[in-house]
Amino acid sequence: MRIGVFICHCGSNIAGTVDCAKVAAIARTYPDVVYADDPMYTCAEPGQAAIEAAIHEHKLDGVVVASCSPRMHEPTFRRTVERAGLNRYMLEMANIREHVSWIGKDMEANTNKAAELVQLAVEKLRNNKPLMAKSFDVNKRVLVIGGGVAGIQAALDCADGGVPVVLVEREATIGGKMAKLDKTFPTVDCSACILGPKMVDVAQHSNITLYAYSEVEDISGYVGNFTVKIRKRSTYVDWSLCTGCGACTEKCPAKKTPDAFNELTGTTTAITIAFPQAIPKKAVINPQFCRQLLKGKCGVCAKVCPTGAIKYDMEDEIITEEVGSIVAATGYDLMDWTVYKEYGGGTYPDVITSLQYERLLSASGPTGGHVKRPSDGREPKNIVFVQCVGSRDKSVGRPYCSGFCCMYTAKQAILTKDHIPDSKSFVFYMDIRAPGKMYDEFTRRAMEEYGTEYIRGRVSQIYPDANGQMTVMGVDTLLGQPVEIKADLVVLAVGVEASKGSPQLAEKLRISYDSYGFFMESHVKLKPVETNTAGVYLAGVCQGVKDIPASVAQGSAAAAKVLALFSKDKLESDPQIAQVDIRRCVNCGKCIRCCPFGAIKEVEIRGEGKAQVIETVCQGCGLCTSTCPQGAIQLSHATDNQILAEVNALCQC
Amino acid sequence: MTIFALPCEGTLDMARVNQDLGRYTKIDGVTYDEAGVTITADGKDHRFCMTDYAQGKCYGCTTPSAVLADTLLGQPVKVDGAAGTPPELALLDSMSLDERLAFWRGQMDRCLRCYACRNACPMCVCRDYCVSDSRDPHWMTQEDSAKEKLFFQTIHAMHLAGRCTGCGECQRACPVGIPIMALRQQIARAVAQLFDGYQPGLNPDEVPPLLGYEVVEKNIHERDWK
Amino acid sequence: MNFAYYPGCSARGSSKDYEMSTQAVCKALDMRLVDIPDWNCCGSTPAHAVDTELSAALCVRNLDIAAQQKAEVLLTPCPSCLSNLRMAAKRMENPAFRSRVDELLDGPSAKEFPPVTSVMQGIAAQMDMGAITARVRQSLKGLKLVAYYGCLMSRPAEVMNFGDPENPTLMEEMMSACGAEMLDFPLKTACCGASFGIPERPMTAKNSGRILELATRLGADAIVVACPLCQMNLDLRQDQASAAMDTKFRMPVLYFTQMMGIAFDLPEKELGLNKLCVSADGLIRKLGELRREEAAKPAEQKAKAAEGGR
Amino acid sequence: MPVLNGKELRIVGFLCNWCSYGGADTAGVARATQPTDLRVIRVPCSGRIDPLFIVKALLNGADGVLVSGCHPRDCHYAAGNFYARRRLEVLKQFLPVLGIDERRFEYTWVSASEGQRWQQVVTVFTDRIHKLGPAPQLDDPEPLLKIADMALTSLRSLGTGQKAALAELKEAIKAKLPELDCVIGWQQGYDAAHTVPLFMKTPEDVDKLVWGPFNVNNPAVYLPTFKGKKVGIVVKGCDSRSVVELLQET
Repeated sequence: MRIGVFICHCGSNIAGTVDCAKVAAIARTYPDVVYADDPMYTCAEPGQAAIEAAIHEHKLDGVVVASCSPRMHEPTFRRTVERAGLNRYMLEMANIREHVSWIGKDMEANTNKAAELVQLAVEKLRNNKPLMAKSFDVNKRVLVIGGGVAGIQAALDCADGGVPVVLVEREATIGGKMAKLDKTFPTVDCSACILGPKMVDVAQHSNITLYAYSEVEDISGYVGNFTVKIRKRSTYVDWSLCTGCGACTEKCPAKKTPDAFNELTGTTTAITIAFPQAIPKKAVINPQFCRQLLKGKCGVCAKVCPTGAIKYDMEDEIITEEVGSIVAATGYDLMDWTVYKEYGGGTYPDVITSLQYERLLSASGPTGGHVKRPSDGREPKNIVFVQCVGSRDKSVGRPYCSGFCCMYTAKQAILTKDHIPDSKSFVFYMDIRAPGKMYDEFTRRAMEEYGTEYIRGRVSQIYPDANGQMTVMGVDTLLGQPVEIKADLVVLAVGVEASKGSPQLAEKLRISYDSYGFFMESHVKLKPVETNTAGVYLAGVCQGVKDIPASVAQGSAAAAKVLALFSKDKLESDPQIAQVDIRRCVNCGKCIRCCPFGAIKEVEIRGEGKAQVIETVCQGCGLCTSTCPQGAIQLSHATDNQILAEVNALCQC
Repeated sequence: MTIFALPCEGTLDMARVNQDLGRYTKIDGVTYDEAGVTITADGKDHRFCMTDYAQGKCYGCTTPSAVLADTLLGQPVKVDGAAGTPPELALLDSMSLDERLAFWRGQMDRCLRCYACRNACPMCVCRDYCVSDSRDPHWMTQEDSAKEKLFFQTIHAMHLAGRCTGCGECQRACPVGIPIMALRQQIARAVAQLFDGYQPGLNPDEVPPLLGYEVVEKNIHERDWK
Repeated sequence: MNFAYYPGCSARGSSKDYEMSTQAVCKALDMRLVDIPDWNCCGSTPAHAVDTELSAALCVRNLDIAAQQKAEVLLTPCPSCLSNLRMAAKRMENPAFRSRVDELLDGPSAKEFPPVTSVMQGIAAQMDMGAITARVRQSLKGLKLVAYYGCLMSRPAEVMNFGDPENPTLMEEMMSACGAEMLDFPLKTACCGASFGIPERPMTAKNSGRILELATRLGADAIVVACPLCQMNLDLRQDQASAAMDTKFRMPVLYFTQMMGIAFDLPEKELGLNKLCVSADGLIRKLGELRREEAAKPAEQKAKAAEGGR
Repeated sequence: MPVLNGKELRIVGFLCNWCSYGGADTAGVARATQPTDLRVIRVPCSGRIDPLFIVKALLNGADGVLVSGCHPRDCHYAAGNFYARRRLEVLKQFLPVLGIDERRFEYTWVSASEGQRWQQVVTVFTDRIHKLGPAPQLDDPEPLLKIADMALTSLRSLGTGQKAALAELKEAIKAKLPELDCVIGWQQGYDAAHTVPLFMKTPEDVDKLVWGPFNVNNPAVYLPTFKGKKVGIVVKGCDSRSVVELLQET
């Protein structure tokens, strides 16, 4: 074998604490190494060109690159050697940056370690074999989980790209949190007016199948060929008949039903249509409050329904869909702010969340757009906004910034002034984070044009005082003085967290999630839409806090990823999968038992039972290889011999 | 498959029997009594009482009658008490780490690398495809060193982890009498301790512990790195 | 049962009544509080603001004595002492700090100090609320009280571990065990301004005033406290607070031990009620009437009342 | 290649590609200073790690071996680390019987985001190995020969099984023989004090069957060679457990 070794300086990142030239020199003494060099930037164009040149000039049939982590540039250098005519699996990398030069300054130790890691790579490479990828068909349909603005955008872009879309929404209507907002910053245009048309497009697009009031039950398969089980929760209304006329909601006697869409600021009926622009505009019965379902007597809605759509005996339904790719856009929920006992822990009616305030501001809200205090319906004159409630607060396990609160608080202050001209707004803030386009100008307007009083500091205590007002005690850290404000209404900018059930969904998708339940992207900077599971992409807040424009952008980005994936008729399967040596296999069945993916089956070959790997199902974990006593099943590119070669290189005394 | 069984009253440790018989040219015959046998070799009688000359495993045997049989004749044998530490393992337990290393050094120097232990093992399913003499995968060299030989014993022990029923054939078959049971016994002890007293070979429907898992392991705990 | 006890300076001065009632109540619950010999100030003076090592040394000396007494736990009535003692013990975990303090004390102090806890937590640890109820002779049923903890008892949370630092509830539990009706008091952990009692008189008056104002508005018959400084501010300086809020407060401010003493029907002089600036006589009278009315009612209700009305 | 004498010890790490290798990268990106001894071998999943790799390393001069994978429940391959956990734990408890200090082998879980934890793990483990010093090698010590004490008391009365119902057993076997290809048992060997395996195909063979203390070997060892055939087998109690175990696996 003829191996070429390239020790990357990575500028001074590696060369700063590793003697690259010396490592190259040592590498030349390793078996089969016929060429070694130490370029300045191996991943840069000239660096890659040098590798290609060396492959031709020295007739190399294997290459070792010692540089950064293979998790960073393995794909890059695989393409490089491929361009020079080698099989991409005849490349090995030694991680001498993250694992050597960056974690210690001892030049001697680092150089020695780097040389050893190169030796590991060489020994492994000497046992490498060219691997050929197999190809398989792609089912060009996509599943979008979550019908918020990010999911809607992803669905529409995919559908416009000619891809059939299955859109699953947990609630009775799509629209997500944005549908609950009154106006949007920084332009203060009506949320419903800009989102509404998109929602209608979803309903009317011939490529989109919408399952509202449904949840993903189970996901199996792999990129290109996922099988998804969807649970259509019972609405007790046959949507194929329901026209959304609303007759039932007018007659329903259970008028005390808490209104989830209005964030519990108002009440609704047991049978209800979330809001006038709901998509789909269909009625849903809330079984906790429906008298018919609870007591078995009432049946008013059934009587008044002109199409006879009411079905009290309706049950959940499981639907199976086949798709080739999945976009997760499950959004967020507000954290449970009642842990803040100093703010009353939810006991004071006039201390509400910002999302509830949106509903009070909204013309389609419970107060028809007239701001009224929940306690006595009076119009508040002094409104205090408290930011960072459940954001940037370690004491409640929420150290991260929720990103958009600064902006919507400014927006709400402005809207408050528009609604109640003789009102006065105060904002307690830690820092104002307004990095977006036109954002800082916007917060300035809130202060300068609308006279909102911004107080830099946290609120220590909120309590009701004599004449039904709230006393808000805090500190002005700029003046270094305690402040106390009498408020008619207190609005808490409650921090966001990943939506309920995100971890469970992540398990089903086999993607990772962080300690707050946000889904993990493949690479924080370079792969913000991809996940570690091929064919699964992320959009919106489920991946990390972001505002509407960013969510929409990521929705489109996810769609672009899907369309790119579907631009190929066949996908290449990763050849790094298990292979059975049928001569050695004694059909003991241990591998079949262990395989987490059921990727191994028993087949009859010349009258003998043998194990066989289903190539498209095998994910390449290698559990079978470490289970097979006679080593008959080997994981390509991580065979016993390849790992043994590395062990022997290190331990040979 | 059909299983026929009789309750077992113990079998002889032929290694020790031969030791006491010493050199002989011919065995004339064997006479049995309740408690033992008398072997007449070259006209000389040697009595071997079962209680002194049984195989090590027989003393701690808790299953004299078959645990599974289609035809099981005779009365079930009463066993009182649970098995203690087997003698081979007890020997190792009595040593320090360094002594154990030295012990295996000595034992492995005596190993002929004849693989009789492997061939006698009913649980060795690999048969002709043992990794000890394959090049792909190439786990072992053919070098006749204590290291390689001990490594083979480890391979065998590990392949038997959670499967070895302690039948002792490996050790019985060893021509130089190395107490290699100890390695299997140590694993058996670990498996029993980790998996609620699991003993291989009692219930055909059980899953061997190393071919399964629990999401939360009752007896395996995360170590802290403070 | 005996408990090592650190009274603290104010117990011998400004808050004698706290000391008396504490002793009396604990005796009634057969907890004997035994002063550790030759104790000294805990440094809960400006000392801790000026020189941490010195103030720690003051505490450590007391802890050291308690350790020599082989005390399992050291009780103290004063939150300020408590926080200083605990802080000192915590700081002593740092070897460097320990060595400097030992130097000040000329001689190494005990390796291990007994845990320090407040009398209130001490009682709670000793018996459940049922046991307290069982000791009640004159239920506080019908009295509306607010519990005021002040800023020290629950903060810093990791040192004081007194439940939710923003919303402690132990005093409420004890009082309602005695039959009182406890009103939700949002300002229960607000600052009374004691530490600025000298330099920032008006601010102190305002802080205290706010607390008194809310308690009055909620219709409380009395404020129950557990801190000598809070008590002094709300009681002794109630007129100043009234002036600051231009109103006239008449709000008795009792130590929780005094309240328990009343519920246990202990002699008034043992509870030092006469030491209160805002007299509690009205409160006692109201209680008397309540109980008399009850006595008039049928017997089985009377039985219930003896159980503390729970 | 030798380690830096006096400076480093030989520590081998097996890291799963998805979590722990990423965690080590994260530590590097954060410039989290670590001891230099560790040499990392990258594997797709902790489930890929055959415990024998670790023994191989330890027998051949490694002073310590560190394995790290995804936290339980976070395995990129769903369950690889669950299997690994059991196998590695068994290995850890097995090592001492070889004379290898179990503290020289450790396994843990580090996620791709836990750079700090990785730094801690490496530092703590490396310190531990340095405290233990270079691992003693099998070839170093003088051979030590000891023999196990076989003077044991039995859990039940031992005997020669003369009263055993051998005759009835033979009848039972003969009765079943027609529907079986073969029945495995024992027969007298080259003298009365030794037995050899007996493969009964005819009633005459059955008459050769013997029972007693000389039936030392375990007939179960022949079962796999009869795979797919209708086979009978005569067993002692201990042999029956091997049969059961074989049944578990087929």
